[in-house]
Amino acid sequence: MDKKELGEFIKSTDQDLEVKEGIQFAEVTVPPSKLHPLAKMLREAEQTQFDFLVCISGVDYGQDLGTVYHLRSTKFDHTVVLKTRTSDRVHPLLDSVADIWNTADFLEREVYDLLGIKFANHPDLRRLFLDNSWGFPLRKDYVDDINIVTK
Amino acid sequence: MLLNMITANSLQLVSAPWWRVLYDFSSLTKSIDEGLNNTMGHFWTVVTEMIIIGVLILLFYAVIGLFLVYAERKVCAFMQNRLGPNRIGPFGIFQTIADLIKLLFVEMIPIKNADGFLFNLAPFIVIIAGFMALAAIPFANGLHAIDMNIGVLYVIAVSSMGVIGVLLAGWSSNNKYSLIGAIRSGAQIVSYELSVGLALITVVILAGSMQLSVIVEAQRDGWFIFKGHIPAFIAFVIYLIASTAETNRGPFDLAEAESELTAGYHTEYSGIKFAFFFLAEYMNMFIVASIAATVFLGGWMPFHVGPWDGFNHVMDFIPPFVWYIGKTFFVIWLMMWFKWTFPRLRIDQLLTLEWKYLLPINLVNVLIMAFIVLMGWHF
Amino acid sequence: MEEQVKNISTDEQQEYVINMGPQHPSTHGVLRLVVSLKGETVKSVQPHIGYIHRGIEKMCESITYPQIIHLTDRMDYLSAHINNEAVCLTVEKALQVEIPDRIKVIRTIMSELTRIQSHQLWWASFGMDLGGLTCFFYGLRDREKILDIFEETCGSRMIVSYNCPGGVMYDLHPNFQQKVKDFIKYFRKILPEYDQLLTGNVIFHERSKGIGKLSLEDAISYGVTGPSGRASGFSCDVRKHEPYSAYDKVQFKEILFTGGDTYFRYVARIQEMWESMNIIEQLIDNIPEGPYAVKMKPVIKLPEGEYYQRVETARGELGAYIISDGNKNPYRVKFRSPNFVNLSVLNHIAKGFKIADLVAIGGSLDLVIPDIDR
Amino acid sequence: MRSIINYLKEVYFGVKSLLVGMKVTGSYFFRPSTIVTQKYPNNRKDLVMFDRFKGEVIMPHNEKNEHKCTGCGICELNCPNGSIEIISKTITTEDGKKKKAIDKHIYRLGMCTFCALCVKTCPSNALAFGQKFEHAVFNRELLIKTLNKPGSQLMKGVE
Repeated sequence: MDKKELGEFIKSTDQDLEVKEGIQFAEVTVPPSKLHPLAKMLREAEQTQFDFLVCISGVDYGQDLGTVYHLRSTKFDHTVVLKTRTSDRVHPLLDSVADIWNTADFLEREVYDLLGIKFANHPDLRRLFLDNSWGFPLRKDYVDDINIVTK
Repeated sequence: MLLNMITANSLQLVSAPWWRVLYDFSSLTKSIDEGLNNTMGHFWTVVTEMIIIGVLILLFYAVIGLFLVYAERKVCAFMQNRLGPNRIGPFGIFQTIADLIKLLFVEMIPIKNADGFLFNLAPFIVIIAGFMALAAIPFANGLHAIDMNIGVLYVIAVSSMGVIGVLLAGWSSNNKYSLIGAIRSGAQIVSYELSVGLALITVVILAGSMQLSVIVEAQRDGWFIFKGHIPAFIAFVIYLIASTAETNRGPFDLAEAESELTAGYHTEYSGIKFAFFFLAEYMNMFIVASIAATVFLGGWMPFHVGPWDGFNHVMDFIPPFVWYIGKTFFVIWLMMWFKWTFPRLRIDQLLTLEWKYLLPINLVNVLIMAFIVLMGWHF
Repeated sequence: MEEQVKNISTDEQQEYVINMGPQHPSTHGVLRLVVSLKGETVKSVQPHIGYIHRGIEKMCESITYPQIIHLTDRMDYLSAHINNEAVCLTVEKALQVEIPDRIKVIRTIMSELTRIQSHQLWWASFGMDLGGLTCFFYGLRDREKILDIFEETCGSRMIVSYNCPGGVMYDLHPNFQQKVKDFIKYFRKILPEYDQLLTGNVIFHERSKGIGKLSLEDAISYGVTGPSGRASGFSCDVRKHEPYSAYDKVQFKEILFTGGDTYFRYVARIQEMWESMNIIEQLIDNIPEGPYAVKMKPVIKLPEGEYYQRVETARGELGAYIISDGNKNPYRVKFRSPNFVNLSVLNHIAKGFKIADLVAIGGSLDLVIPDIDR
Repeated sequence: MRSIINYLKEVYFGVKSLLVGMKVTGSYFFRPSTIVTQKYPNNRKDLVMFDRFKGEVIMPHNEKNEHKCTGCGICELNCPNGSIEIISKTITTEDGKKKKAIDKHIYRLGMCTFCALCVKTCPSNALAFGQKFEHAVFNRELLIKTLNKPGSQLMKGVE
C-alpha cells in the first residue's frame, strides 16, 4: 500500500485519528491511550502487517514530549509513522509496545534515558546510557553548565 | 681448586681430541664423577653433582625459555606477514632479555582477598614440575641427568604435576576468570594425560622398555616413526595433539583463552611471578617436544638409511646434541604452527575430541601395535 | 578468611556472575556484559552500555548540517562513509537537490569499499575472538590496501568525512580507478585464502554451526538488520528495497540464508564481500563525467518538516531521522543505529550456550560500540 | 558399520581441513617477501604521505612572509568543535584607510577532527592541510598553534 491507501485504511479503522500524508510516509498522530491498540492492530491486520519496528524516536516538542514510531512491513515493504505526544512533562507516561515488537525493549529504554518518558508495562525500564542521577539531556530545557560548552 | 681438578682429570681421561666429547659425553661425565669421588666422600660427591646439574639445568631452562619466547614471536610474525621483534639487537634477538629485565623490575601487585600462601606457591609448583621432567631427558649420548628404568612413566607423572600449580593459581587469585580458567585446565589435563600416556605406550611396546636411553638406543638403525609402520605415525600425531593440549597451548589454550577469560588462571599475576608462568609454558612445550623427539624421532640418534653407508657416515658427523636440538625444535615449530593457524576449541569440544576421537583411535592403535610386535612385522 | 569462602561458594540459588568488560578483549570496545553463569553455561546476558555515550544527537541540535557529517563518522567508525551518506541524502532529499550521476557513482563505489574494509576488519576480529590470531593480521593486511585508496582520495584513512551535502569534498584522485582495480584483482585471489584458513576449518565449523540460532520471526521482531538479519532470512537490504545513490543501476544479489546461526552470519559477510566487489567492478570503468559536487548555499537550511532516510551500512540499516524547524540547525536528529538494535538480541540468542559461544556470537553480530552509545 | 565409516570420514575430512589451513600459514612462513609491516621510525626519511593527507591545518606563506588570510572568520564559524579562533586587529593601510586584519589565527590541534570544513570553505584559500603527522608532544599547550607567522602580512591582491 502506498502512503495514501495506508492513511485511508488507518482512518477507516478509527475516525478520530489524525492522519496526515507526510513528505515521505503516512503520518498518524495518536493520543497516548490509543497507541497500544493501534500498534497491535497494525501489527496483526492482514492488509498492513507491520512486523518490523524500525525505530522509536523521542522528541521534545517544546510544550509536549512525544515519541515517533517508524513501522515497516517486511511483506509489503510499506512504512507508516505513528506519533504520540503527552503534555505532562513531569511524569510523562506512555504505553509500551515491547510486547508487540521485542526490539522496543531497548528503544524505549533509550527514550526513557534521554527524554524521561516512562513506558507502562515495559519489562525492564532502567536507564541505559547515563547514570541515575543524570537529567534527561535530549529535553530542550536541559541545562548542564559543565558539560555543554557553547561558543 | 675443585674445578681445576675436574678439568685436569677429564683432560687426562679423554685421550681423543676434545671434539670427540661432542659425540659421546659419557667419558666426560664419568671422569667428572671419578674425579669428585677421588677428592671427597661419596655423599659430598652426590651433593656436588646435584648442585652442578641443578645449576646447569637452571641455566639451560633460562636460556631455552628466553630463546623459545623469541622464536615463538618470530615464527608467528613470519606466519602473519610481520617482521616480529626487530628493535633490540640484530633481528631483535635481545628482545626477550629486555622483556625479562622489565618483568623483574615491574611491580608485583598484591591481590586483596587472595590466599597469599597458595598464590605465591603456585608459580613455583608449575616451574618445579618442569625442572623435574627435564632431569630424565637424554640430551645427547651420555648427557643424561638420571637414566631411570621407568623414564617414560616418570616423565608422564612429573609433567602433569604442573596442573596443580595452575589449579592453585586459579583458585587462590580470588578472580572469577581465573577460577574458570583453572577448572578448565584441570579437566583438560586430566583427560589429555590419557592420550599422552597411551601414545607413549605404543612406542614402549615397540621398544620393549621404559628406559629412555634404551628407547633411544633401539632407534640406532631407524627411528620409531619409520620403524613402527602406520601405528607409530598415528601415535606420533596423537601425541602431538595431546601434548599441545597438555601444555595449554593454542588451539587448546582454554585455560588462558585470551578472548574469553582475559588471561585465565594467571590474570592476577604480575612481575616475576607472571614470568614464571610464562616461562613454564615454554618449558613445558620444550619438554613435550623433546620427549616426542626422543621417543618417536630417535632422540640424539642421527638419521640413518639402512644400506647407504656413505650417507650414514655423513649423518654421523653431525653431533648428537645438534640432532636432538634440531628434532626438538622441529616439533616445537610444528606446535607453533598449530597455535598460529587454528581457532580455539570450546571446552566441551575439547573433551569430545579426547574421549570420542583420540582415545578410541589410540586404543585401537595400541592393539595394532601390539599385534605387529607380536608377529614381528616391524623392521 | 571466612568471608572469602562465602564469596566464592556457589550454591544452587546463587548465580556465578562475571563482568565481561568494559575492558575485555572480546568486546572490542567499552561494552560491559553482565553474564550470569551456571558452570560455563550462560543463563543471561545483560548489556550495560553508555561508556562512550557522547550525546551525538544532542550535539547535532546545535550545529549546522555540514558539521553534523563529521559527527556521524564517529558513530560507526567502520562504515564512516555510509553514515555520512545517510545525512547527506536526507539533506538533499529535503532540499530536493538533483544529484548528478557522477556523484552517485562515486558514493556507491566508496560505500562498497567501506563495506569491504569493514567486513575485513570484522573477519579479522572474529577470527581473533575464536582464538585464531593469524586471521587478525591477514584481515588487517588486506584492509590496509583499501585504507590507502581512501587516504589518497579523501585525505584520511578511517574517518573519511568525504561526503558533503550536494556531493563529495574532493574529486577522485587520478590514481583511484587503477588502484581500485588492482585491489579487486588482488582481493579476488586472497579471499579464498580466508576460506581455507577459517571457513573450511573443522574447528571453526564446530564452534559456529548451530550456535546462537536466530529465527526469522525473532530477527524481524528484534529488528536485527544487516548481514546478521539476512543470515536468518530477513530480507532487509536497503540497497535492494529502497535503492539510493547508484544502487538501482547495478546488478547484485541480496545475500540471504535461512540458517541464522553464527556460521551463516559469518558466511553472509564473506559473500557480501564478493558481492561488493561485483558492484565495484560494474561501476569502476564507467564513472560518468561531471562535477563532483553540486553548488549548495553557504548556509544550508532545511524546510520545515520531517525527513527519514535509511541506508545500508556494513552492519545493518542506519536511519537518519531529522526534524527541521527551518533553521540552520536541526530541531532533532535521531539516528537509528544498527548496532544498538542488534545488541538487544544478544541475550535472546546467547542463552544456554557456553561462554566461548557468547564470544563467538558477539563477534558474529559485529558490534561497534561507539555506534551503540552514540 | 556405516557409523564407523562415517566416523572415519569425519576424522579424514576434519584432518584435511586442518591441513588446508596449515598450508596457508605455512606458505607465508616460507615467503618472507610477503611481509607487509614497515620499520616505522627507521624509514621516516623515505616515508611520503599522499598529497591530500590531512595531517594538520596550516597557513601557507610565500617567501615574502605573506599569507592569504583576511580574517573574515568563516573558518571559525564553520569549525564544528571550536578549534579555530581568530583574533583580529585594525590596521591602517598605505592609503590611510582603517582596515580589519588578522592578528592571530589560533588553531587548536588537540581539538581538531580533520573534517576539512575550514579548508573547504575558506573564500581566499588561505588554509591548507600539512603533511606532518607526528604530533605527539609532552605538553598540551604546545598543541595550540598560531598559524600566521610572526610579522606576516596579507598577500597583495587578496581581499
